[in-house]
Amino acid sequence: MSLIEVTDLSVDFGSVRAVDKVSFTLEPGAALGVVGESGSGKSTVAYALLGLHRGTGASVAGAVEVAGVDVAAASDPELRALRGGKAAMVFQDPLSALDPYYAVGDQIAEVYRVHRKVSRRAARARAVEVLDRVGIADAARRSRSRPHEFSGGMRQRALIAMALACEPRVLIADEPTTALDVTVQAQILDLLHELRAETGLGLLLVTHDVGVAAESVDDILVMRHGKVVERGPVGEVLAAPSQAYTRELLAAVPRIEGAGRASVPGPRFEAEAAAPAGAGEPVLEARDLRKVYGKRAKAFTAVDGVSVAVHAGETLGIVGESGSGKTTLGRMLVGLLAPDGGSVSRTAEVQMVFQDPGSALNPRRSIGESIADPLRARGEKDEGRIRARVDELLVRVGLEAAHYDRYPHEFSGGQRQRVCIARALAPSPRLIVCDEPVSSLDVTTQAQVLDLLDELRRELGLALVFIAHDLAVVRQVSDRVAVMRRGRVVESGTVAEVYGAPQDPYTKQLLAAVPALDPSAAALRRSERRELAEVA
Amino acid sequence: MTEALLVKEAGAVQAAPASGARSFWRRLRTQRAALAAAVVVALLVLVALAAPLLTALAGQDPNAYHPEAVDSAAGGVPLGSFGGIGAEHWLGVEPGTGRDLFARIVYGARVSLGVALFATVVQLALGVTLGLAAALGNRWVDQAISRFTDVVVALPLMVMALALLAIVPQSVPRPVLIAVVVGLVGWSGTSKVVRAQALALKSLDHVAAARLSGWSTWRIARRELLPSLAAPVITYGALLVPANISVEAALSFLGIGIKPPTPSWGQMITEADTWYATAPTYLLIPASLLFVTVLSLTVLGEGVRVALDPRAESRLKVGAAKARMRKRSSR
Amino acid sequence: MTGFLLRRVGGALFVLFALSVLVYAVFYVAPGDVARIACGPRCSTAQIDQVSAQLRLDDPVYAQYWHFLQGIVAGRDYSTGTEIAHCGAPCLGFSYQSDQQVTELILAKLPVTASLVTGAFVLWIIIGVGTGVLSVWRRGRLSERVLTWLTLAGTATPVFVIGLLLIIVFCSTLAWLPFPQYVPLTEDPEQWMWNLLLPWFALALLESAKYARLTRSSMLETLAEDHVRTFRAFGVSERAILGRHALRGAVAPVIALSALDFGTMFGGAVLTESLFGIPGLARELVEAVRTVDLPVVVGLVLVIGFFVVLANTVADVLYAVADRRVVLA
Amino acid sequence: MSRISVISRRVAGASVSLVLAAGLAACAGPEDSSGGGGSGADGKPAKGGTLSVLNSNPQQDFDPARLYTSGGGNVPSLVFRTLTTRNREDGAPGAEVVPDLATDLGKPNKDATVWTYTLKEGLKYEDGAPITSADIKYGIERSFAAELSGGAPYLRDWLIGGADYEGPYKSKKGLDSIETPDERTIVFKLNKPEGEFPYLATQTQFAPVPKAKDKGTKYEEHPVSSGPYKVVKNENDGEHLVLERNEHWDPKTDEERKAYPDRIDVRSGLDSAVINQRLQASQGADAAAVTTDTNLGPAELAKVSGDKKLAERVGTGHFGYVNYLAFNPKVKPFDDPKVRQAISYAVNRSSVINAAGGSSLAEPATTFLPPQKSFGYTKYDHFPAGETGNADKAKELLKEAGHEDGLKIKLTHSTDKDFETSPEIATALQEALQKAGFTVELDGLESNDYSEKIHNVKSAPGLFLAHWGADWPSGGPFIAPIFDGRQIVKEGSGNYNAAELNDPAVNKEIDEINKLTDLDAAAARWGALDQKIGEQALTVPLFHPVYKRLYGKDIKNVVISDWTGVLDISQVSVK
Repeated sequence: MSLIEVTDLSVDFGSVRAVDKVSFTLEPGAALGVVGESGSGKSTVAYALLGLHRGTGASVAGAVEVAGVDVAAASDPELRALRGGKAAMVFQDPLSALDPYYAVGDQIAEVYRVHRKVSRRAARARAVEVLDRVGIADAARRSRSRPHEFSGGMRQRALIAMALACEPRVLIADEPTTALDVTVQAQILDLLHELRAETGLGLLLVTHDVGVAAESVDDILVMRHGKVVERGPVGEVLAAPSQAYTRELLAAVPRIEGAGRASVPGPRFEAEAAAPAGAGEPVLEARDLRKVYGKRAKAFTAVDGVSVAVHAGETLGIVGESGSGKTTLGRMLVGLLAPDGGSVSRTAEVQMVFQDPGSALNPRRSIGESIADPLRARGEKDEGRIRARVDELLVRVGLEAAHYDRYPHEFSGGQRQRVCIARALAPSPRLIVCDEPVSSLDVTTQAQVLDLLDELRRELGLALVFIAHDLAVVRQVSDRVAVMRRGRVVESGTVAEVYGAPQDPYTKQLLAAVPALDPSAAALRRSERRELAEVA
Repeated sequence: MTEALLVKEAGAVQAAPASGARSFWRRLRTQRAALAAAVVVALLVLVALAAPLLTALAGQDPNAYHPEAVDSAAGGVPLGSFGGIGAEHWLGVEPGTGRDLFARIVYGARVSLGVALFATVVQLALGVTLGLAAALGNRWVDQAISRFTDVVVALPLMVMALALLAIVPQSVPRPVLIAVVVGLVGWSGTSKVVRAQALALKSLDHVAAARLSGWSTWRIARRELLPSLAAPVITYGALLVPANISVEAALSFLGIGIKPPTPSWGQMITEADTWYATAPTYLLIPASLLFVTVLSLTVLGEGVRVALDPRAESRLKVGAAKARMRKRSSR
Repeated sequence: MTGFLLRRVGGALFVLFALSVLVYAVFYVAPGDVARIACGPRCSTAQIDQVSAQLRLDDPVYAQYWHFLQGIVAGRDYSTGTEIAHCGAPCLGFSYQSDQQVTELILAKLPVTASLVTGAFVLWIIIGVGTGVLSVWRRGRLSERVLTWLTLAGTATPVFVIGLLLIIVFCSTLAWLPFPQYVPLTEDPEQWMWNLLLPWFALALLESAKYARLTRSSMLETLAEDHVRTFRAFGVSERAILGRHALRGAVAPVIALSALDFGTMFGGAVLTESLFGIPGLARELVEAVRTVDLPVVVGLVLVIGFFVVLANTVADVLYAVADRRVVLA
Repeated sequence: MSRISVISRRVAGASVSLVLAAGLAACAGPEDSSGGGGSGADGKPAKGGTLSVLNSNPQQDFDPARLYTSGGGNVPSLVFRTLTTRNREDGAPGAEVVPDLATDLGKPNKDATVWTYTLKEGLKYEDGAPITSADIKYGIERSFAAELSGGAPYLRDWLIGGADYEGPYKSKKGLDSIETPDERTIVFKLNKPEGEFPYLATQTQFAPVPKAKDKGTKYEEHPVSSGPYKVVKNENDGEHLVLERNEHWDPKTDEERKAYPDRIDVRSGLDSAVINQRLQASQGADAAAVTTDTNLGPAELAKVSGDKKLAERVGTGHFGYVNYLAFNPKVKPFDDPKVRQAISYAVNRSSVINAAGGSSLAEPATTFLPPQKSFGYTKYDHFPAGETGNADKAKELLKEAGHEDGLKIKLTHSTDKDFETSPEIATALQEALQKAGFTVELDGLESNDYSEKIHNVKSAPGLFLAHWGADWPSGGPFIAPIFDGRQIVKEGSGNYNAAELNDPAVNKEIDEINKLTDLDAAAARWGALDQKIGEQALTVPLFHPVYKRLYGKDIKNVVISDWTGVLDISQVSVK
């Protein structure tokens, strides 16, 4: 009997059909990846497996059987026995997925006691045991900590520990690594891999990241708009996708190895050849920048002695994990933050594109007005000229002039980011600092925005500072790269130097942590990581 | 922490989506209780505005004595049943003086509502100004304002009211003075809400973008912050109005509010308190009106809050995977 | 934490200092012939002058204030006529009206107000949090709507109306309870309770509405959070989720707000104290302001201010204790 | 005075203008409806039990030097015996002065400037020590100390050297005008004839204070008793007083105080509404409760009048008191007698009385003196306004005064709801005056502001609401402060002669009456003087208040004199 058997599952939220006739099975000990962009219905499917839509107003149709329980027909107690007992779920954001008010060990014990009639003490012991199992050092002591005292990776381990506590037969992981840094992500994926090997647990992995799926599952299910697009063994689907959408999706994924995206042809490299990095006149030079937050004992040095120079027409990539100080650096470069030490000299207008297009546009003003802002602030009074310039910019970033009077919420994330780019272009800057400009976008959208930025760079001779956590994205757009860690630049150089022959151990670690699209390459990486960890 | 609580009261911290006036009305309309409350409030305001007209219609004057309508020997208890309610005196008469209760109630509505509204305006104006200044000014401005707020919060309303009433010349109309007193004492909540909200908004990227555009701080406050502050401020204000009505009534009860012969509901209740046994309508009518008014305004305030708070709609929708689109925050 | 407390103490001292200066300044400009009121209605001019000199009213206002500050730091000696008595630091001076030491007067009134506030506090937490939890537990049902309207009605009724109704019903009509008259706890605990029962309820009914709303909204907010989904997904029952997780989310705000209200109530229960004739701080303050009894007013304002400031600090600390994620700054 | 709600009472407590506000005696007079005797079941008063006293005014100063009482007060009189005291009888006889510690009412010299008293034998303090004349002298002397201010002004004004004496704490010498030739004799030397000295000797300043026990301002915590009860508890500055029998008090030396209860429990500072509710309910300990300062308000009266059982427990009293409109002729147009007369004609006393609580709580007044024999009441109505005002006559006078087109005037009142100077009364007057062609602007002032303004010759308004009460039931203290030109106070806000009348004829007549030691003869002359002054229309008497007070079910032997208007707790029995 299959562990999970889903037949013609449909889920409707009001008039919106989130999942449309999805069927699949998961055999004991197997791993299935459900991959899709946002809005594809992949998480909704995962929720349906545990009957979590019950009582929320969503209507669920079709048959779902998990570990022998008919989820639709099960009574509330039966359902509760299934949840956590036979099938456990791990959620995306490990910070919010745990109750902030209770010790981690207590929370695991609480769940354990729901399913096993044991004493409080025994449940606590079990909690320590599973915490230890998922690799939390000094588990007995740490089990008394509250979630906020854990790092992101540890929280996710704790959540996995909670899932393991009752020895379920299947683990449903909903974007388990999305909120984590790439190195931590690798660790968690490795952990899942180990656990599976060890316990024969069935795994259903829901993710937007094809790379993550490639590393962890046997079979893959690609979803789009609530429907299954393609399914099959992971190697086959990734190597030879049969559907157009799958091909598109795969093509859009930036790659860490090789020559970058196939869709971007040569011109860029030609330009590079014509104007080697550092050849243009410098538009921005920062020396020994420092920024300290807080005071005395609580002082935290976000940026610690960073020097960068950006030349006309080039793209400088700045890559680093969360807390590396890359955003603080970016804000100092454009002048939004005053450095505590060092200096920034700008020879021309510098603008910025922000990470979250949702908050980067004033929701109460039309996008045209937002784009016109820099023009007006610079004293332009002629409404006709302003209008003409904004229209021109809108068209340039791939929108329509008629969009002038629309409000941000009428646009998709990618479109909003285009508006932000148009606003940054308005005062004709020579340099644009892009702070994670695509990290909140789906891969396909991400690719389009990256293309736009690249076009603009070439066309207008712009210099870009491209700040991102995603090594692949940075590699794809940059001429030179600086790797940041704990406020310092640990390594910098041309893309070829840094990615091809990393010198710093941290850079190596980062590169090894990037999931590979090819399952066999993934296995290789995994062993690489193990070696690196042993060396460290 | 107190700020956090107040902000919670006031509603959204996140910049609400551009829910224009239209969607506000749409959301307000869906709440039946709030709608009913709005009708009641509108009626009361109408009555207050039309006070001279209504009393003329009733053929009464709020200050005219009717010794013939009361039993002087029995302490001035109104003659006739139900406190003298009848064709002549629609709601009966005031014990002792025999003044027409309908006329006094109607004029009292003017004072009670007027004072509360004006006080709210004072509170919001002060609160928004000081809250914005604290959020946008440097550390010293912020410190100075928050210390000042602490002092005002710690100063008992009574002392402030009594002192101001004693100092300000009699030529200033009493209701205006009371409104200013209530306003001067009650702005700290608004200012804390505004400060917290403005600080939250200030860290949003569109404000940073506006700064990069080259706008001045003042212009940024006006264009980027104020519109987003409108929702919490309106929400908070809507809840302040009923509170202010109660405060005015309380001041009158303590004998330092509106002074007779000007009628106000609080003062009428105060004077009626001993008459509950012999002239119950004298107590019941203003007390229930006060109750209904405060209740309606509170319900309306709640309705406004819900209509302005985008979270109110999306709350409790488990499995709204869309909400978790933000992938990594890089700070 | 130490730094936080030091800063708070500094802030508190500043607030109290500012309050005393403010009160002095206000009373300096306010009308009211202090010496005449203190002396009595038919005093002669000469007598009033004597009283005025004795109360140091002839000194310039800053000198009076300086004297007041000295008293706080070093205490004061004073004459009862027959002997020299000492008013130990912190000496807040003497009532113009009754010659009582302000510190003594405050110490006499404090247990009264404390009795009122503490009892009401216990009641409003029980009623408020209980109602809040109940309305979440029964959400979507008729009983929730009834509870919502009841709490709204509670908010909408001025305390003097509630109080009056309680007196009419329980003392007059039903005669179940005595007309409230303060009996010290130390004298007769039972009578203390019976006499304070109505004032407690009057205050508590009003306040509990706020707590019901806060509890309810905090719980609903928590219920909408991700970790509740986690526990649902792990088979934890709805009751345990409400009782353990959702309620826990309401603890921090409820504790913080109650600390705040508890402190504020020391000077804020004017109406209740007046209505029920409870000789507490606030009522004394009203009286003192009327008789222009500056030392008493300043003393009471300082004590009440102290409680407010204390309450703010305690609220912050408790909030941080209840919610460890919060960093005190 | 009678108040309804908490605050309005408090307001009055603070009002300086209320002559007698501070003490207990300030209120009420008698004519007990049930005609004296107990209203209890068997009527026979007996010893024992606890009497509860529920009062609204604070009892902060329980020091005989600081109390401002009429006739020694009610509660204070249980502890402090004085040279003379009031006659504890119902009605008019109760307005007489009788000996207390002294053997008689005092022996005056020929022109009534020297008064000699002899103490009874066997008088003792609560500790058994004998009461001496030196203690009485000391008691009076200490009332001159600034620390112990608060008493009535007469001693200061009458005793030779009184005006400059600063009390025993500052000047060790003592007051020479009081002599104590032996332990039982005390002699007072006055700077002018004062035939009413025996009345003055009823005030608590005439209570003995043993010098050794004097603790200055702290004496009030435990004053040494000379009366039938001693203080065993004084909590929170007079909020709760407990009195118990003073075993050393000898009833044989005291014909006035009956002292039936064993224990008296006095609560002060209660809410007046609550006091009345408790007395109505009369449950438990409240069955043996009385109030000495809280009248029934109009609303409570309305309730009581509808309930026979309750009505039986109401004591009605009259206290010498008048509420009036005061003119300040220095302010135009009130310099014109015709204008003042026009206003006198125009007032509508019936609506004023309604605003003051109705006809059961106020009686119309056309004379300044209260309608009681001891004041020398002489009926007159110089400007008859009838019940509701004579607008025609007023208009006529206005026309004569040259204001045929009407006249704009300002009426000053306090903003407190006190049934005395409150806006309701002002509005009633405004309405009536408007019918007579006046345009009246109401000027409401905060109580402190109000009393400061109206009692200061520099700021006194032209027309304002005022009231006056008796320090003892005689014309002297009633008329002289208001109309004696030598009592005008030019500095500060202590002037009560608002009209600033300084008429040599009036002054002379006052002096003449003061020489009389025959109090009945003096009373007649006061009445005549009142009638005479009334012709000048310097005041418009409005009403004399009537006091109605509830007492508990178990209260027997209710005695309400015309002196205090309050049931006398020294006569009450609870068994």
